[in-house]
Amino acid sequence: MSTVATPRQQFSRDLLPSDEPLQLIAPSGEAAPGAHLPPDDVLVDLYRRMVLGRRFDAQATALTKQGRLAVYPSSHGQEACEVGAVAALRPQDWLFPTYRDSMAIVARGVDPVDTLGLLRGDWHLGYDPYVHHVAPQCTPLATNTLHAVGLGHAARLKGEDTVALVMLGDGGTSEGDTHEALNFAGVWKAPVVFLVQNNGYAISVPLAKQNAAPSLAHKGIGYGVASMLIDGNDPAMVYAAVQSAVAAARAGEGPTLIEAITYRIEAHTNADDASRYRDQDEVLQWLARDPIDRLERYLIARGLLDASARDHVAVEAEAAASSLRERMNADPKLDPAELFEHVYAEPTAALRRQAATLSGELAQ
Amino acid sequence: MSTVATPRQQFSRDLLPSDEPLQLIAPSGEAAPGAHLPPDDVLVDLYRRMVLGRRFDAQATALTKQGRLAVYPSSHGQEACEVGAVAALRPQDWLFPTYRDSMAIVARGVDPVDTLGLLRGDWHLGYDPYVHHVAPQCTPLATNTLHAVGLGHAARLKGEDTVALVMLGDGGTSEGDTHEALNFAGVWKAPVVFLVQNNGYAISVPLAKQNAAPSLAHKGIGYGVASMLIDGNDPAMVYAAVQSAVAAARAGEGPTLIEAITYRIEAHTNADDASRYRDQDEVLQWLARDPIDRLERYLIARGLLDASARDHVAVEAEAAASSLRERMNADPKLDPAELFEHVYAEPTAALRRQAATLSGELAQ
Amino acid sequence: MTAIATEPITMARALNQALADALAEDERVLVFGEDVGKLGGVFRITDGLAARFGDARVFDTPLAEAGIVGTAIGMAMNGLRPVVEMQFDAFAYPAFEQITSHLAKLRNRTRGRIELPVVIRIPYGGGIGGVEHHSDSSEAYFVHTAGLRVVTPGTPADAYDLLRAAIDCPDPVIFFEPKRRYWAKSSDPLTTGTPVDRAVVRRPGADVTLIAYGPMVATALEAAGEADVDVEVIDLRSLAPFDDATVCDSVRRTGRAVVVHEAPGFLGYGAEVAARVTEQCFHYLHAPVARVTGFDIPYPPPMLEEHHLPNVDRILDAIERLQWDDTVEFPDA
Amino acid sequence: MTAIATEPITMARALNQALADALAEDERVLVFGEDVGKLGGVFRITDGLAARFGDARVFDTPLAEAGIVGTAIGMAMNGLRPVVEMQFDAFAYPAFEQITSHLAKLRNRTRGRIELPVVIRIPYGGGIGGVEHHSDSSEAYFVHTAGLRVVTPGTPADAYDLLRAAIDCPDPVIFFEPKRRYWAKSSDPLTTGTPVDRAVVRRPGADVTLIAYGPMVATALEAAGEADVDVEVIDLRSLAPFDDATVCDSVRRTGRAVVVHEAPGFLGYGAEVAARVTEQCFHYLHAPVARVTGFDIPYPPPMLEEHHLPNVDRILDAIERLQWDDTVEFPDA
Ligand SMILES: Cc1ncc(C[n+]2csc(CCOP(=O)(O)OP(=O)(O)O)c2C)c(N)n1
Ligand SMILES: Cc1ncc(C[n+]2csc(CCOP(=O)(O)OP(=O)(O)O)c2C)c(N)n1
Ligand SMILES: [Mg+2]
Ligand SMILES: [Mg+2]
Repeated sequence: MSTVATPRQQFSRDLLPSDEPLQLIAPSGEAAPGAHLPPDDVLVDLYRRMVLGRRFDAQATALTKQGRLAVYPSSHGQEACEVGAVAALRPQDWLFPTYRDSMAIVARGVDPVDTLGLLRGDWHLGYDPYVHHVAPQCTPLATNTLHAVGLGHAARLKGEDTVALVMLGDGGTSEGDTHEALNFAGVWKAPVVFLVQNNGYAISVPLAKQNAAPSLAHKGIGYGVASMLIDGNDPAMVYAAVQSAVAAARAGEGPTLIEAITYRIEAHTNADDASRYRDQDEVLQWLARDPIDRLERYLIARGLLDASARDHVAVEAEAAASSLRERMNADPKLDPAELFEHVYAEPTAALRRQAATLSGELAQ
Repeated sequence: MSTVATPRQQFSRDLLPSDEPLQLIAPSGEAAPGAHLPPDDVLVDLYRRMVLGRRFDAQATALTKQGRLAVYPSSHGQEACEVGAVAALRPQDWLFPTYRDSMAIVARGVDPVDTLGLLRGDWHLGYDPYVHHVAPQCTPLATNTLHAVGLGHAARLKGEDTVALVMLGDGGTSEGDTHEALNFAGVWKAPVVFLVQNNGYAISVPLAKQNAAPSLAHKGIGYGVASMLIDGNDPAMVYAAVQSAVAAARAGEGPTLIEAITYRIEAHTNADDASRYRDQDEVLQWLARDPIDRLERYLIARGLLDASARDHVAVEAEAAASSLRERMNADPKLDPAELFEHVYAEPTAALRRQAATLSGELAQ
Repeated sequence: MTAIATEPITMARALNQALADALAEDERVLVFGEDVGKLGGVFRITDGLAARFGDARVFDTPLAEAGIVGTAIGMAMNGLRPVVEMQFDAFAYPAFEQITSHLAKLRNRTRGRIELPVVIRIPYGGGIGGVEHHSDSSEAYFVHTAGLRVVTPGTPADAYDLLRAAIDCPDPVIFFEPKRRYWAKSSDPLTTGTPVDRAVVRRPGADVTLIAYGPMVATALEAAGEADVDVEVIDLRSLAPFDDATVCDSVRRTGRAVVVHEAPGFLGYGAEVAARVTEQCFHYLHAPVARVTGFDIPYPPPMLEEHHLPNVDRILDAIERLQWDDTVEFPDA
Repeated sequence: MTAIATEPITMARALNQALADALAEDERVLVFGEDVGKLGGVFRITDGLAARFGDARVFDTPLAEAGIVGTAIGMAMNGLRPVVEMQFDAFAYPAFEQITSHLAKLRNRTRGRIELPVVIRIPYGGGIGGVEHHSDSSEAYFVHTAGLRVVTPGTPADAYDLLRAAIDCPDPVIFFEPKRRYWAKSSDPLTTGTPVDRAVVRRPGADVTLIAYGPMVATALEAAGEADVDVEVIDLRSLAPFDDATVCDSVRRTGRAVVVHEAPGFLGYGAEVAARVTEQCFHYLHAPVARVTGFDIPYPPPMLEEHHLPNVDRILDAIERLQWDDTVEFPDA
């Protein structure tokens, strides 16, 4: 179902992807002989951040049950993509995440509480995009692919060494904006990496009803965009693919489309009922291909991780989770007047009148 | 620059097109040995309709200079696509043309005067779409690709043997709707043929600024849509490609994307000044690859066309042109009241009041 | 055809019933969109329809709204009657060109030869704690476009009646569903027959005409109940066309009018209501038509939406400001 | 900076000058869209700019409007100031989602951290004998969206002033260009400095306030010249926000108002003008604010557009109907 990435494939700039998803570490935890793996310290770091990420995700789900979040789309099962991709970015690069990618935002270094601003609902966004170079989580599907292309192209015009990584889902590839973004990126040779997390579903709609292509990565050639099809549950492969795509973008070789095959373990969001459209067996099969277990097996076999190191990470994750829990249990302070402050650089006369009306009401 | 179509290529259902445009008759007029040409009578008929088409196009341009048309986008140079594609359709099939495809509409059998309704400007359309199964000429680029997919899919749901052929240009392929239409068609296996007339320009924008793919036909594989790249100045090849695509669609094999390489000899419209963005040399080179001359040489060499037959066609074309000229020189009768009649099945009360206001004004 | 509701049912259920009855009665009717098949839609409005009527008539599409509307147009050109769903208000925007340049205009373009009996269902409005893009009131974007009908029900029973009428209508209809009222219950029987373009007086009154639609109908009725003047409540149902007769008859009787909606006030639907009512009733009006609307801001985040949404108090304030003592006041614009 | 026009210049030339001066003064300014490079745009508004400023700053894009606006947003996020062209009014519709859900809302979404100084130029309106989709007046679709500024010039000199102001503005601006006036000439000097959100009295008058914008400013001035009452003509310039002070001061003086635009009347911009002027000037009005607009129909074909477009006669009729003798009349709604 997957094939070992030869060095040639791993660093491929071909317009057509491999027939099977590329892999560096098998689900068993064994690395393919001769595979070009990322350095050991990177792999250990990926493991740690995936564990932290999964714990964060579980905590966010719990907070939602407690009514602390308006909604939460879990990325449980997609840790290799969420963490592997972000780990391959440099500080000056930009991440364009979706509602699904809270874990990636945390992996990028944004405070978990700030990360959850949108889903908590005290404002539309809880962090400053310019601090960690993380665009707002995008809800209108695929629309941010164009923002990434524009930002990347602007960087080149300004002579800046910046690459934009935009995440989207299998369903998002059906939107016209995805096509326009790939086309603009191809024509402009923009420094952009498109990472499609193909998790099998768009809410309830399976890939077969979404697309009839051999793979989503096969779209790239229609735009002259280099494309790769990879195992999205292999953190080493995700890291390696994004890293080589970023390097190519920096070198002026243009954009790359990466399709990562993964799976959405939870329902679409806490509000969704996945039993209406998929069997639990399918979920169980994918649990057996868990990205964290895979890397853990590899690291242990290679003597890069032992019980105490593992416990140490687990403890760190618990600590982060309880800090998140505590801070999220404090009610955010709200200022209704802010509703009028950011619509324009300066509130218009009409907005000032409306703000006065509201504060008058609240004063009563 | 082009390669002879082997029978295998000519009837290919591959997702990837050939590297070079497929050809059955070379510009010299020679048919490739072993090429599967359409029957002689079809070729003779194609010749006749192309001559009629070109004369119609020249007349329309003349009428525009005389102020009889608001605007006219000429398809001079694209006769092989305009006529060859339509000739391969059956009565029950549908044609979805653009503003550029007046010649195709005439080839489909619509009265030339009715065909020019939109461009004359007495109404938005001069013919009944259901009589010849010709959709209105589409101006918002690529939007009609989705209509074609919907109409074709509906035919299948109703068990009707109908195929929809939609025409678009190289520029139109950049619009999101094109991508959504190819994707819906691929998933639904809709009986649709997408004919991209790549005439090198979108108004002033050359293909290189439009797309970075090896060819526009390479988009097909991203949707699981069979694709062909053909010489769009070879009427035999256009006819053969569309015919096999229609046959495949009827057989339930789904949609086909055909990119036909051709050239826009005139400016974008009479209002455009092509000297601002392209050299006349380029035009001259393409005039040397004229689709009518090509077929004429072939037919003469094969003894299928002689001087008298050629004159006969020329006379027929002249007659059609002068009839068109005469009928277009009569001012169309206009009824302003009609502005309110077709907005809804029944005019609303407000529209009836507005109609009364206008007729009151006109009565003064 | 008429179904009698034995027990109280929700608006969601009434809409589901309307779709089921339309599918059962007319084989040309199709239902498609994102997640409307097995899942039954994110609001379950299409629950059970795919199982009952099969994948050929009720199905999931690829994720592309222009694609959904564009293919619906093609299907209608070929004699079918598509009823498509846009998952949320803001997600209809990608289909804006198909709706504005084709769905609305193809009949006129073709002198009536191409008829497009397409219904686009759009769950709209706020009040459900949705994150950004899930609570827009987008009716104004469609109401201005000639060739479209725009309707929205205010009660469960009318949801059935109006959706049946929309599906039967030969013109394209944008059918706005007040998502915050999906779970509102009523035991009024489900009947058909009210014209698609007719407003209805939901509560007769003598002193002031309160004009509402969709999610605000219930709020308006509640306010009317609490007002110390006699309020007539009109449920517009049809935003385009506007039922001048029903509304202006009322305003000429009462001499005062308030229009309420969730959308921002600036060129919101209330602007047209205020303008045309004033044009037609100017000399009957004791005060300018008051508008009670959302603020001129992007829809707020969940925790702040309560401050944005028109409520009973704001409606009562507006009624009070209608110059009962004939002193001059200028409402905030 | 200020350029003095030595000889009469057209609005098209004034716009071209504004772009050239902005490009020359601020290297962050970019101009892109369909055919704006070598060709100089189908209306030649960008004529010569690519040659003068180079392909990196003035360039043709692939043919996709959502792509143009979406990438402009990304560029603005990265510190540039894109000025993009939509080739014709109806061809901005594919960009509707990018404009409505992102361009208008990103500042608010990010608490002001992301600023989008993007200008979208849209040639709009009719009167040039264009075939369908080339003559829409689409301002209402954008005016209702909080976060956008919508402006439109009525004179050549103001085209320069307003476009310079739009490019300097930190907020996204939809810049509507009255294409039928591209060739109108004036020798007024090209200056900057009028605030982007200010309406201007183009002709003072005592009896009635005639409110116009874009292509109708010239028509309004012509009508004012022929009227037998003293007409004050206001050129709105800024449609969003609306300059209440300038307009209401005038209406309180004159007691009568007419608003004119090409777009269909139903929830056209005139609805907001009539509604808010009435709200703020009710007791000064002798008659309801009259709307002179296009009919509620799709834009007509070239040979019939003259019947649709507001003209001097219709404006004069509307002025006459303003109940000078105080009998009741109901203008057609
Ligand atoms: C333009 C648009 N249409 C519809 C939606 C509603 N919606 C939210 S998520 C979703 C499914 C997305 O699936 P996919 O792209 O595969 O991403 P995933 O949720 O699987 O990560 C849909 C239809 C939306 N957010 N935006
Ligand atoms: C959505 C949309 N955007 C812009 C235009 C304006 N326009 C008309 S024709 C044209 C170029 C089209 O080029 P192409 O698709 O190659 O077709 P061709 O004219 O060469 O036949 C453009 C930009 C349009 N009609 N529709
Ligand atoms: Mg998915
Ligand atoms: Mg072309």
